[in-house]
Amino acid sequence: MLEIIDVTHTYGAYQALGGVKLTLAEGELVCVVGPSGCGKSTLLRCVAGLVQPTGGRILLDGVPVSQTPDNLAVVFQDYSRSLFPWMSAAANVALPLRRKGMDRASRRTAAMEALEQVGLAGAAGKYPWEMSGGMQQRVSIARALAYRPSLLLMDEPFGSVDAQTREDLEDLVLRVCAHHGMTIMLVTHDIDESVYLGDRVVVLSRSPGTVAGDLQVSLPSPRDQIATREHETFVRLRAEVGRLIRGNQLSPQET
Amino acid sequence: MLEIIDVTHTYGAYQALGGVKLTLAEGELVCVVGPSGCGKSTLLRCVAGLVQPTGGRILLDGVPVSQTPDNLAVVFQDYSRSLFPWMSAAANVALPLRRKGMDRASRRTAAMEALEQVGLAGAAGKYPWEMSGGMQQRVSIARALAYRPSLLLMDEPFGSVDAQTREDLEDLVLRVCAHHGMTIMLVTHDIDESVYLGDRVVVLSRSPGTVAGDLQVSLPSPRDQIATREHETFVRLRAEVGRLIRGNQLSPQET
Amino acid sequence: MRTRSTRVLRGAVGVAGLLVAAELALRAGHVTLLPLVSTVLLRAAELTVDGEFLSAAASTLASWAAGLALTVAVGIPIGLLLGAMPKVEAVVRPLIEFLRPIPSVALIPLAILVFTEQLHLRAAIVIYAACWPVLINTIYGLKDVDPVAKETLRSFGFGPLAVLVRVSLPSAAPFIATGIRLAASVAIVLAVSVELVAGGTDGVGVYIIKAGGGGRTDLMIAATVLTGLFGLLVNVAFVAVERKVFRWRHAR
Amino acid sequence: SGSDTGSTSTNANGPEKTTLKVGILPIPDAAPIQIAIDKGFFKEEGLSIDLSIEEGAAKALPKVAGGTLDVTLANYVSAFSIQQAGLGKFKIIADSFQAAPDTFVIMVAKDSPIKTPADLAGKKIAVNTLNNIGTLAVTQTLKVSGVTVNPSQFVPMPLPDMAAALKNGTVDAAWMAEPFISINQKQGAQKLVDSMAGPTADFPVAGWGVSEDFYNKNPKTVAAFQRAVAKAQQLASTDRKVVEAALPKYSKIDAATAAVITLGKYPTTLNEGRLQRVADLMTELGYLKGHFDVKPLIAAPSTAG
Amino acid sequence: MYELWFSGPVTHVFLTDDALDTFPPSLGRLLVGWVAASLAGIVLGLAIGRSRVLSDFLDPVIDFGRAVPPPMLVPIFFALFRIGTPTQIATIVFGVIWPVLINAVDGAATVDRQHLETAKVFGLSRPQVIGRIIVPSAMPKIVAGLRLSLSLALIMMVISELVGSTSGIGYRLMTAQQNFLITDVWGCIVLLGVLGYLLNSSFLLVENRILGWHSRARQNA
Ligand SMILES: Nc1ncnc2c1ncn2[C@@H]1O[C@H](COP(=O)(O)OP(=O)(O)OP(=O)(O)O)[C@@H](O)[C@H]1O
Ligand SMILES: Nc1ncnc2c1ncn2[C@@H]1O[C@H](COP(=O)(O)OP(=O)(O)OP(=O)(O)O)[C@@H](O)[C@H]1O
Ligand SMILES: [Mg+2]
Ligand SMILES: [Mg+2]
Repeated sequence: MLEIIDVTHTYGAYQALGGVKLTLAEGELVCVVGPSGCGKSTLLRCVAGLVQPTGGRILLDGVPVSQTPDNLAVVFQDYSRSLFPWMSAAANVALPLRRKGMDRASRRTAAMEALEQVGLAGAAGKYPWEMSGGMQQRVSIARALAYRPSLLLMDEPFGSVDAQTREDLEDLVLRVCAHHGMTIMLVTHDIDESVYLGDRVVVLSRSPGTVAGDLQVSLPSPRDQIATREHETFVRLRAEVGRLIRGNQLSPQET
Repeated sequence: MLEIIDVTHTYGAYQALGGVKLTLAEGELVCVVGPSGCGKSTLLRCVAGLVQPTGGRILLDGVPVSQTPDNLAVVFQDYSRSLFPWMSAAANVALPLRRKGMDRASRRTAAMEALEQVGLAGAAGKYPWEMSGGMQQRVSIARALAYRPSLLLMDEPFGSVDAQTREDLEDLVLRVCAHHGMTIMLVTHDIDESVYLGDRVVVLSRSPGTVAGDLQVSLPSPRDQIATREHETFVRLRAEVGRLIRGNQLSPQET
Repeated sequence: MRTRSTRVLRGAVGVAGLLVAAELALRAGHVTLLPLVSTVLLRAAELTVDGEFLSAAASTLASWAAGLALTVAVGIPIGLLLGAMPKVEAVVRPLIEFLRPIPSVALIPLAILVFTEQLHLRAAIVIYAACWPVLINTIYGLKDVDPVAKETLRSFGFGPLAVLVRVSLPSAAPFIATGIRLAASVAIVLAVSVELVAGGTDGVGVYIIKAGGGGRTDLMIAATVLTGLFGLLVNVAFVAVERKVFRWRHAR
Repeated sequence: SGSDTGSTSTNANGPEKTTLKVGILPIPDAAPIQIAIDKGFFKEEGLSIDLSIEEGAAKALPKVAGGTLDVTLANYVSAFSIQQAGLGKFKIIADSFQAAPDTFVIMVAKDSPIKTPADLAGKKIAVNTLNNIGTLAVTQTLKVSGVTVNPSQFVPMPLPDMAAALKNGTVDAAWMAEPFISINQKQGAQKLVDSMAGPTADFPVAGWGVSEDFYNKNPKTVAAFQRAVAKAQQLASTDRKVVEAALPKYSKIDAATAAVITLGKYPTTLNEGRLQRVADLMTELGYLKGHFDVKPLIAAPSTAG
Repeated sequence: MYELWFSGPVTHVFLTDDALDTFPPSLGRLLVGWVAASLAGIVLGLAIGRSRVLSDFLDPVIDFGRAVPPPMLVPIFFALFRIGTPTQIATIVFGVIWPVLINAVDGAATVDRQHLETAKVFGLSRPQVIGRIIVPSAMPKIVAGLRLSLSLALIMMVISELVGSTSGIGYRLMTAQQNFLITDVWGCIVLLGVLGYLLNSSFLLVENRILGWHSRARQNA
């Protein structure tokens, strides 16, 4: 569904991406991990059509991405700046739904439902600046989920929530993904999380980022917070990813 | 050194803190964990004198905190907004050092040193908006560390960096803390991290936040990323903290 | 990216388009009483080498520069003060709002009685009119500063003054600059208007009075056009400086 | 006040103040001062003159009172009004300009239905200033034609704008002075009636004013100024060419226009009786409250030569 | 001044006939001119602020127009429209549009990039981006411009009434000046101050409604 072919990006003279090659199949959830500043956000922004790659091509369903593709949602890393301070949480979530031609009432219902899913049923009327960091982040997740995109890009979406909420949100994303057949590209710093969530884990190398490893996660679905994490494959993959990030070296399997 | 006595805070009609009681000894590193939106950031802001508690008292070295105390540094949860976009990373780090009466050259040296410690030696001349999320977060950590405060408040300081960098930063904080005898209050969502770093872990209950648990971490110093995390006490405490957050119930030990 | 030359070219096309449209409208005979655009432009070109006009322009320039400099020197500190202290602002707001809508034109006859020095009179009137954009934009600019940025510096133990100077001022600076840019044009307008109303030994406004006395509408409009052109140049200069200084703002 | 700034002569017989700031209007009324400068009459008296272009007597006289100007050209109607309003005490030290036939005219558009002054009843008439010489002359002129003008018929606007106002029908008639009469005539506007005829014939228009304070402190300067101006008045009243040559130097009336415009008279003496006539008409039409004696304002040259 | 305006009968809320004749037409023109200028300024400003091409083409024209003294344009408007209400409104519009326009350009040009990217990603339509992102973002600045221009409108109202008018506050001010009625001149000035104060106070009420989120978001601590 999504083909990223030798994509490079340079900011002025600084090369952030050094030729990334990556393919996502329809309905796949791919986790992207890599050291800080290696170009993960840049890659996501390229896919979202927010910046033009300086080299390479990105194809979505075979068509080159030149503008922002249709039916896309993004959870930005800088979530607090991506919420609109003049709108309540519910309004922030409901806004993109206008694009779907939904009427006022159903927009409202969908927004409330999404907020409830992220545990913010009571905060629908709050403004972003009346919310804690974790709450803001959850609003921006709710906004993306309520939109039901076919391609969902998430940049460190659970960085500001507590462990319990994080697990709940992880499972929520897995559920929604499976149920609506979304394709998801999720950037995370948590190795456990990447293995737990992903159908595949892609490791980017130090800047300029290239694909240093691409691991298939063959864990049984549906995943379970306790059982999956105790699974032998999980433990092995986790170590593998860790080694890839640390050493930037390829695992024996792939050489 | 720091006494938080029955502190409450209400935003308008909404009660965020419901009477927090907490004492920090000189040189202690206390980690605060708790569910999203429970009032951790609010508590930190009260201690920093940025908001006035609506009830209770905060004493620093026996003196009530009415304004921002001297010799304090804060790493804000919303790090990207706390960096000044019109200044380079080095200038951002160097700015607070003016308060210390340092001259230009030594401010510069100190800033460069701190940036190097957080792995940003090469990015000193970059502006915040030219940096990735994790890099911005590290700049704000460098700024706080370079300041050498006697009380350091950190709100989710490692949320946006990769696992490897995170460990490095954790150890950096431990080293600096030990070396300069800082008192640190650190909010985190990572239970492992709270146990790894803290001399004590304080668990706040769901909003309005109160202290639901206060665990002494009797792990040997200096901590070590591998050995400590394998330590039996570590495993026990981690489970304990997890249980406290999840259930908000007190552990058998404390009842 | 677009280059400076395309910008200049497009700007020139915009101005030329306006002028051509005006010329055609005039030639079509809808407004026979105004001199043709081409006539005015010719006169304007002549004025740029006319010694009398140039000395008039120099005099106007002096009162403009003096007025604007004082406006900035007075307006920004007061704006900072009021913006930083909402309580003080609430107290003096009625006074400001009372003074603001009083036309300087109405004050000129009274100012004539107070100022005997021509430059003082002109600068005073310029300041009176031009300080409001600086003041209001400074106050609004300060209100727009990110509280997290302010708290950051406060948490490091900086006092209100340091926060004002190191965070609020730089962060509001772009908006204040816009206010100054507005004020610069207001100052031009007023520097000429005060001459028009109060007369004097020289100045563009005085030149226009003379042209009016002789029924030379073409010269009046030509002088006006040159005034506008000066405003254009001033603005280009301001924008260029703003672009350089506030690069962080557009890149963000 | 600041009237004694500027260079002061040490010569006991010379003028107290040698550099004078003089307010003028860029209209034919002020021609003699330019002549006096050009011919060196001021220099002969030890005076040097700084000309300041004024927008009107109403602004110039307060400047004289305040000391920004030493002397100004002022129309008598303004001068008397200001004096009575108590905004300053003035002395008229020389006469300058007096109406002649066709120097102040009520004009109408080319194809205007208005053919006689009587047609102006209830019509809108443009004047450059309200409650001044224009309204005074128009009111008096129409009174002769049996029309009583209501003050609200007057529409104030600058002289250069009147052509447009006539053309697009904003006003029905306009009271104009030279050079606008000539200019508008060229564009097709018509003279309806001379406003300075009959009761207003030879109407005194403008003279030179100083503040009483200045007058008292600088008698020799005033006398020197009077002598210089008198010589110029003499020339102006006898030789039109001199005036034509002077006009383009202080105004934007070009030589071609200067050659064709109708000029008023440049009186050589300051006559109390003539000025009293202005005051009396002002009183009659309600511009002044009660009788106004011009005598205290008059400061004619001590020796008539 | 008191006698001039406020000694009228109780039934007219103490305003004299004179005042009743003078105020409504003046204020009517002021409001029409201000609203027209504000709308034009906001629309044009947003367009220019968001479109480089448009800003390239129009910036010089605008900067030129800004520096032209409005009194000098009265004769031109006058030749174009006819003296009276149209010319006066044109003068007011021309005089007060600049602060709104410039601030709107500034506000629209500096919308937080992250906001725009969010809107883009969710595929908001052009009108939605303008109406729901750009306008609210630029609103604090636009409002500062509106506030500046409101008092300017009062000033331009006076200026527009100085030429070719036979009624209005500006006309009263001018006749008072030309008749050397100094107390009346002061009366007019005080009246303008009071009117300006009242207009501004009403404006602040509206501003509080529109920008409530902004001041509360910016207060925080
Ligand atoms: N400015 C404000 N106005 C109103 N309510 C606020 C404001 N700031 C915070 N709150 C509320 O206070 C509560 C505590 O917020 P706080 O930011 O302290 O939470 P937190 O523990 O830091 O959460 P997180 O882990 O998500 O950052 C939240 O429910 C939030 O909605
Ligand atoms: N606007 C910009 N201008 C210049 N350089 C930039 C800009 N944005 C990012 N960079 C640089 O590009 C590199 C990659 O940035 P990016 O934000 O993609 O990293 P990241 O992988 O998302 O890191 P993190 O995990 O810390 O968020 C960084 O080194 C950063 O300094
Ligand atoms: Mg990133
Ligand atoms: Mg928080």
